[in-house]
Formats: sequence, C-alpha cells, structure tokens
Amino acid sequence: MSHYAYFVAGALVLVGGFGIARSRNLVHATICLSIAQAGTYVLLMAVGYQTNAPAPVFGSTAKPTKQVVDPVVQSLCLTDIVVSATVTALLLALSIQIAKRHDTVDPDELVALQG
Amino acid sequence: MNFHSGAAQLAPLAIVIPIIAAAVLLSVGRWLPRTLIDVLATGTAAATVGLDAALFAHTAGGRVVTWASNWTPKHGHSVGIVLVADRVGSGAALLAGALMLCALVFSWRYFDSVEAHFHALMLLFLAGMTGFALTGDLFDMFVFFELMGAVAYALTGFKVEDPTSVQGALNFGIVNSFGAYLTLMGIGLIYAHTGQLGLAQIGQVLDRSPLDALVVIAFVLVVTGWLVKAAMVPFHFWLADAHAVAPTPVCVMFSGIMVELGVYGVFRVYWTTFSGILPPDDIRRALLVLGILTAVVGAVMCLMQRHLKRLLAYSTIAHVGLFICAAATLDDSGTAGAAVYVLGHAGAKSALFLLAGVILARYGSVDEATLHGKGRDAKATAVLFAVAGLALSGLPPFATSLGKAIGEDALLARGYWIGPVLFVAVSALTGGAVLRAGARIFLGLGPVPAEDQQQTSGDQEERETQSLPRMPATMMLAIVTLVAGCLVCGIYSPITHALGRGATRFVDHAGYAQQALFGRAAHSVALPTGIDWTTLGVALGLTSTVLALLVAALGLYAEKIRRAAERVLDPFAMVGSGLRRLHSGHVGDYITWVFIGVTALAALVGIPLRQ
Amino acid sequence: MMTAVVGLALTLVLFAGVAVVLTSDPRRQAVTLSLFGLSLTVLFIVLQAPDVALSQLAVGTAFVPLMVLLAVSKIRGGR
Amino acid sequence: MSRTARMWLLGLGLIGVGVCYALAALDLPSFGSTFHPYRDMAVPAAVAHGAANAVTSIVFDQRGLDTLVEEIILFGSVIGAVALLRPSREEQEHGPSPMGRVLEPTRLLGYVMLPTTLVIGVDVVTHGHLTPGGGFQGGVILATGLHLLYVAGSYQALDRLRPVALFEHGEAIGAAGFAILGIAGILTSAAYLTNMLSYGTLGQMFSAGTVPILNAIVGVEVASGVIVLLARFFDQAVLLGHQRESISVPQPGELR
Repeated sequence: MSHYAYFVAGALVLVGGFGIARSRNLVHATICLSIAQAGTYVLLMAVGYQTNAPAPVFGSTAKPTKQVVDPVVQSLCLTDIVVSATVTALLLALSIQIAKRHDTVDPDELVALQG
Repeated sequence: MNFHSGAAQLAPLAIVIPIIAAAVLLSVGRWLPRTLIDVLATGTAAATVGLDAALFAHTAGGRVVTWASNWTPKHGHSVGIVLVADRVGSGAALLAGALMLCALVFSWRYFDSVEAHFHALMLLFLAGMTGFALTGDLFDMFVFFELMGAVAYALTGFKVEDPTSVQGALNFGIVNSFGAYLTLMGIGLIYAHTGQLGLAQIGQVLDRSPLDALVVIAFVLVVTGWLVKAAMVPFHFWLADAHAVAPTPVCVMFSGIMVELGVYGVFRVYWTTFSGILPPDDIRRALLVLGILTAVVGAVMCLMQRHLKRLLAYSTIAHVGLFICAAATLDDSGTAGAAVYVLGHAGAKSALFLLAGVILARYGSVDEATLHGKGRDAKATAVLFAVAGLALSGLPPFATSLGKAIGEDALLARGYWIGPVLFVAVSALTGGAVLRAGARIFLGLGPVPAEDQQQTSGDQEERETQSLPRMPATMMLAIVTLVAGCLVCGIYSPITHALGRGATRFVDHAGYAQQALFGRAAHSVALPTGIDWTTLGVALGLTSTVLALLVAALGLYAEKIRRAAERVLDPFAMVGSGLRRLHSGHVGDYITWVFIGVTALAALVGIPLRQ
Repeated sequence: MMTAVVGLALTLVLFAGVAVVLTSDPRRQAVTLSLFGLSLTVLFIVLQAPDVALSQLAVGTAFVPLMVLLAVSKIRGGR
Repeated sequence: MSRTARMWLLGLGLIGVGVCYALAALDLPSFGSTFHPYRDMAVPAAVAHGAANAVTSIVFDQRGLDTLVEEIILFGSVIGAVALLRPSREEQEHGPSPMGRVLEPTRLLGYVMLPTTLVIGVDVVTHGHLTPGGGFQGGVILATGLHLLYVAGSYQALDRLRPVALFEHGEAIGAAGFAILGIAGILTSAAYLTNMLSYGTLGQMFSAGTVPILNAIVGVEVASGVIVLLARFFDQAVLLGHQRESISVPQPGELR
C-alpha cells in the first residue's frame, strides 16, 4: 500500500502510451499523451507528500514550520502543467491542419511518409 | 570562492537576449518591412554568437558558474538553479548560435513570411538550445528541452499548406513529448531518491549511495528523452519524417545541433551525476551496442532514399550512431573525437541541407530521380555539393575526417577493432549516397531510376520561395561559410586542442561538482592523446572517401550488377525492404518502438549489474 | 483515515485515466478528460497542494477540454 | 507494421517498461515519508525572503529561471499555434455559424459567472505570494472566464471584448518583461533574476520582493497568451469555412 501512489503514476504513463499506440484518431492520441503526462504529475506529488503535514502556504497567520508537504515538487508540477497545456495546444493545431490536408485524422490512413 | 565574475553574467544573457528579441519581433513585427525583420533577427543571432564566443573564451581556465537569482551555495547546498558553462557546453551553444546565424542569413530570401512568426520562433529555438547546453540542473534541462521541443514542432509544421509537413510535425511532437515525459519520470525517481535536482548535487548524493534498481532505471528513463532527441535507434523514426518536411533553414538546426544536443545531454548527465555509481564498462557496452545499431540502420536507410532531405536525415542518424560510439568510450579522447566530429558534421551536413533548399527553390523538387540531369547548368551549386559530400565521406583535411580519426583511434585504444571498420563503412555509405544523388542531379550520370511506389518521393515538397533563377548572394554566403568552417576546424589545431582540453574537463566528475558547488578553481588539464592528425587517420579518411566514390558509382550503375547478383543478394534485399517497411510514418508504431527501446536499454544496462 | 482518502483519490484518478484512453470518440473524450482533470484536482487537494490543484482545475477541466472541443468541431466541420 | 504485430510488440514493451518501473518504484522511500532534503532548504529560504506561499517563492524566486523558461514555452507555443492555424489560401471567413438557440438560464449563468470569474482571476493573480494561486492560475482563469461570453451565446460580445492584436502585445510584453526584470537583477545586484526588492513582512501584501511583480507580469502574459490561443481555435471552429469547391479537381466527365 505504501507504494500504491507510485504505481498509479507509472500505470498512467503506460496507459497513455498504450492509448497512443492503438489510437485511430490523432486528437485521441493527443489526449492520451496528456494522460501519460498526468502520470508525471502524480509521481511528483506522491514523492513530495508527507503524511499529516500541512500545505506549504502560511498565509498571514500561520506560523512557518519546516514540516510541510514538499513545495519544490509542487513548483515542478506547475511547470509541468503549463508544458502539458501548451504541447496539447500545438498538437491539436497540427491535427486540425492534418484534417484539412488529408481529410482524415486516422494514423492508419496517413501514408504520406514511408520508407 | 568566486561566483560573481563578470563572465558569469554571459550565460543568462545568451539565453534571454534572443527571448527579448523574439518578443519585440512578435509585438512590432507586423509593422516592420521584411528587411528590417531579417536584420533584427540576424543581428540578435550575431549578438548571441558574440556572447557565446566570449563565454567560450572564458572557459579556457575552467567552468564559468552562474547561480541564477543569486542563490549562491553555502557548504555546497543551494535552493537555486546553476548554469555551468564549460568548453563543451559553451562550444555547443556557440555552434547553435553560429548555425542559427547561417540559417537566418540563408532565409533572407526565404519564405514570404507571415509577420515575424518564423523569426521569433527561430530565436526562441536558439534560446532553448543555448539553455539546454549551459544549464547545470536536471529539471532545468527538462524545461529547456521542452522549449526546444515545442518550438521545433511548430517550426516543422510551419509550411501548413504542405500535406506531409503537418504529419511529420505531429509524429515528431508526440514521440518527442512522450520521451520527455519518460525523462520527467526519471527525474521524479531520482529526486525521490536523492532529494536534489542539480546535476552536481545529485551526483554528490549518488557517489555515497549503494547501486540499486532505482538508480539504474532512473538513469535509463532520464536519458530516454535525450536519446529520442538524439534519434538513436529505435527512437529515431520521427527524425526522417520531421527533416523531410521542415523548412530548409530549420533542417539545418535540427541536423546540425539539435540532435547532437540530445547526445550531449546523455553524456552530460552521465558524467556529472551517474558516473560515480554506474560502472563505466556497463554503460560503455550498452551505448556501444545501440550506437552501432543506429549507425548501421541509418547508413542502410540513407542509401535507399531518393528524397534528398530524407536521405540527408538518415545520414544524420548514421552519424549520431558514430558520435555515440565515440563518446561511449567514456574517456577524454573519445569525447574529444565526438566533439570535433559534431563540429565538422554540422558544417558539412548543414551546407548540404542548404544546398537541398537551393535545389528546391530552383527546380521545385528534391527528388533525386525527378531531378536527373536537371542541374547541369548550376556550376557553383554542383561544386559546393560535391565538396560537402566529400567532407561528409571523411576526406582529409576536413573536420569530419579529423573527428572520425580521433574517434577511431579512441575505440582502437580500447580494443574495439570494429570502431574503425564501422566509421569507415558508415562514412562511405552515407557519403556515397550523397555523392550519388549529386552525380545524378548535377551531372545526369547513370540511367533514370525506375518509379517505386513504396518510397516517399520528393516531388510533393512545396516550394519555399519564389522560383530562383540564380542563387542569391546571401544563400551562397551561408553555404560557403559552413563548408569553409568545416575545413578550418580540421586544419586549425587550436580549435581541436581547445575541444580536446574541454573534453578532459567534461569527463571530470569530481571537478565539475567542486567548481559548481564550492567555487574551487579548476585544475589545469593536459591534452588527451591522439587528437592530432595521424598517418592512420589520414589513410582511413582517404579509404572511406574512395569507398564512398565506389558506392556512388555502384548506386548509379548497379542496376545490371544487381540483377546479376540478385540471387546472391536476395536475403540482403529482404532485410532492406523489411527495414524500410518499419519506417511507416505511423505514430502508433513509433510509440511502440519507444517502449521497446526503453526495455532494451534497461536490459542492456541493468541485467549485467545483477549479482 | 487520511491514507484511505488518498488511496480513494488515487484510484479515482487511475480509473478516470483509463476511461479517457478507452473513450475512442474525441468529442466524448472532452467530457471524460474534464472529469479526469477534476479527479486530479481532488487528488492534489488531498495531497495538500492547493496551488497545483488550482492550476489543474483551470487547465485540466476548462482550458484543455475547450480546445479539444473546438478542434474536434473544426475537424468534423471541415470534412 | 500491421496492427496485430504492433499490438504484440506493444504488449512486450509495456511489460518491459512496467517491470522496470515497478522494480524502481519498490526502491523509493515509502509514500508520505519525512525525507525531503530540498524542502528542508527551500522552506526557510522562502520565509527568509518574506514569501508566505512557499510554492510561489520557489516558482518566482528560488527556481525563477525554470518559470521564465516555462513562460517562454507558453509564449513560443502560442506563436507556433497562431502560425500553424493561420488561414490558408482556400479558406475564407464567413461570419459565425448560427449556434442554435441558447437556453435563457444558460445565457444568464454565463453573464453572472463572467464578472465573478474575472474578480476571482484578478484576486488569484495579486495574492499569489500569500495564498494558493499566482500569475499562471489567475491568468488562465481570466482568459477562460472571458470565454464564458460564448457560453452566454454572444460571440459578437466576445469578439468585441477580445481585440486579439492587443493581447498579442500583452503576451509579448509579459514575456519580455519577465526577461528584462531578470536583467535588472544583474544591474542592481549580482545575478540574473535576483530578488532585489525589500522582502517586507511575511504575509503582507507588499512582501516577498519582486515575487508579486513577476506574478503580475506572468498573469498578463498567461491571460493574453491563452486568449490569443483560444481566439485562434475559435476562429477555426466558428469562423473559417473550408471552400471545398476551390480545391476539388473536376472529374473527367465534367470537362466536356
């Protein structure tokens, strides 16, 4: 049980990759990629968690203490979320253009780049 | 202890100057005439080259360490991010800047650009590469890697009217991003294990910890992202698709430096963080196996292409295999060889890509068969193409040949006789393929090749300019500079020696941490052995050149020979067409191969370590 | 008690993630993706990460699904 | 590769990577442990710089370079998406397609939620150094909130409130502002992106030095960037029609 969170993180990455590999629609593949990336969020947050420690936000009243949940991974995770959103935006833009040029977004039907 | 020298400001400035210029271009670009946009972008690239060159000069006596946000370490600990510029890192940044300068000069007459988007993206791309080369923090590497990636996807798909272009960009985007997320998983694992993010800081903790599965797998996952960028087999599939479709100036950056930065990332991370815990013999064997595979697959695929940019792309894959093999000796000589080879390759290969761009601008195709004999009137283009092709095949005294010789020497010194054989064979095959294409296009030699439906032809490629009757002076300038650079780096020994000493520092695990974390001055270093021209090196260079000419001739006139030898060569032909079928352009296949690649790498590194 | 809540949130995320991958129609996927974003938000709140939860809420449940919907409607309309 | 072959190979790869990852994960410190060396340095550093929200302190101060690059990734992606979604030759604008009847309650909900969301967005940006949130979260809330107007059924109102060109400048200014404030760190203090202002008292509005300023800059950049991005997607989905006739090839029979 103590490693369950890490396994969920790994499982998300694998499930996302699995989704891309069997995808029949590039928009679907792009979303699966963001599921794989969510695995990295879960791993980072799981690594930073400390049982029964409060959030690393002291507001104007709380007395600062060192025994908080790791704020470093939270900062990394924020960056990660931005990266995910932007990459998704770019890939969706590319999918729109592919649909325009090829009239399909099924990777099985996109055969322009072979050999 | 000195973290505040003036030189320390150079690294962040080299990263942010292109960023600021990109923002300015985006904001005011729509009102500026095209010429002014070109001048601004080129000027920014030149300024960045200046900063990188100053930084490179300052790394003679050691590394230039910059603690961003002024969080200088106390007793070797800090919460900040460190930039560590050494000879190899700042050299990579300098190379990126110089190539960007050439690419931008080349594109003066290129594209009827929509506002200044292309220029802004190119400058951000430069910022990403510079940052990746200079940072000393693992997560920061990931962030710069993503910057390089995001901008590169957009640049690859920039010709949105071109059907193949957007597909190549999407394949690139998905595979590369997935690789990056595996890297981030590795970073998460190593952070949980060590509680650090700086390369040197993680290294310090790992030096004192026992070797377990976590460390091995974290290493494998972290380098996976870099290896996807480096296009090592079987992570290489995206590269040919992306190169075949990206605008020519972008291909220059991809083949000349971005892919090489992937290789740089692998060895940077190995030396600074993992070399104290992972046994070198183990890593060497794993990387050599995959490096050799990469070189062979790249060379064979290269030979089978008729789409000129795809041909050059596969030759890049083959050369990446050689860079990995050279650096995988895990000593200073091999690393120096890889560095010199990368430098020479950047000159020769970038020039070839630009020449392909010129051909596309002039004849509206990059297909070797379609262009048969079309280029008879283009004398200057033909001469430059031949020279660059010969340089690629390892003709002394080009830097490609010198880098190849140093690499061969380093592999021989470790007892790998296969090193020179592989280097000569790959140079001959890739150089031969380039020379064959050149001979067909510019001299009209050999019969017109038959149509083959299975292959990507270069006819659909969209023109990137108006039709150009003559090569404009700016394009010529960029190409000549690159070829000349390749030559100068081969014969002007101070450059090689600077890289050689830099390689010795690059592989210095303890010295890196001492200087980055404690501000201790670097020791002076001796030149690694065997980094000058030797008789053996020249002989092997000439051998590969002669073989390349032979390969080219066979490619031109082999139809009869092949038919005669069909029965004998049948198994080879089957392997060839099977290999070709694997490069399917299908993103699902590519992701599957990423999983297989990670498994293979983990098995190669991990299984021998089990007690 | 807390461990059980964390375990529950993690399981929720895992199931939602699998559901998104198995939804093959991208238009419906926008909805499951939004729910997946919500389950991640819950997980981050439980893991004492309000900043990340807020980001995930804004990006994962609103911004990205909105882009997906727009892209899908363009792709369908264009055909 | 055939689909079957791919699935077999994929299964092999998934098992391989899964086993590797599981082996590594079993060596991790157990979930919820107290082993956080970086945290032990970062929290005191945040407090010393007067930041009541340790996460924001790490984002904008301790690991500010990461955040700068992250904002540039967003900046570059927006430029990239705008370039990729530029209308091609065979497309032309044809006014917003009728979106069908918007139910009155939905419309009302949109109008009511809009000001609320905008206020929340601004609050999240400005108090980022004190409470959860910051420039990024607030920026996304602001930008997405604006698009509630679309839910309210008024694409015209959305279009008026959203002069895309202006937001492109906002984005550029945000990106450049972050980078230039970093250079100010070199000029006034010793290093790039130094937090050079007075740190103030923990928990006060004007505390944590440059952090609130960077927060606001990022808020502008993110809000503008996301608005531009969504505007381009809206243009594609709502405004641009594909003129199929202009690219369709005449059939042989039609040529006579």
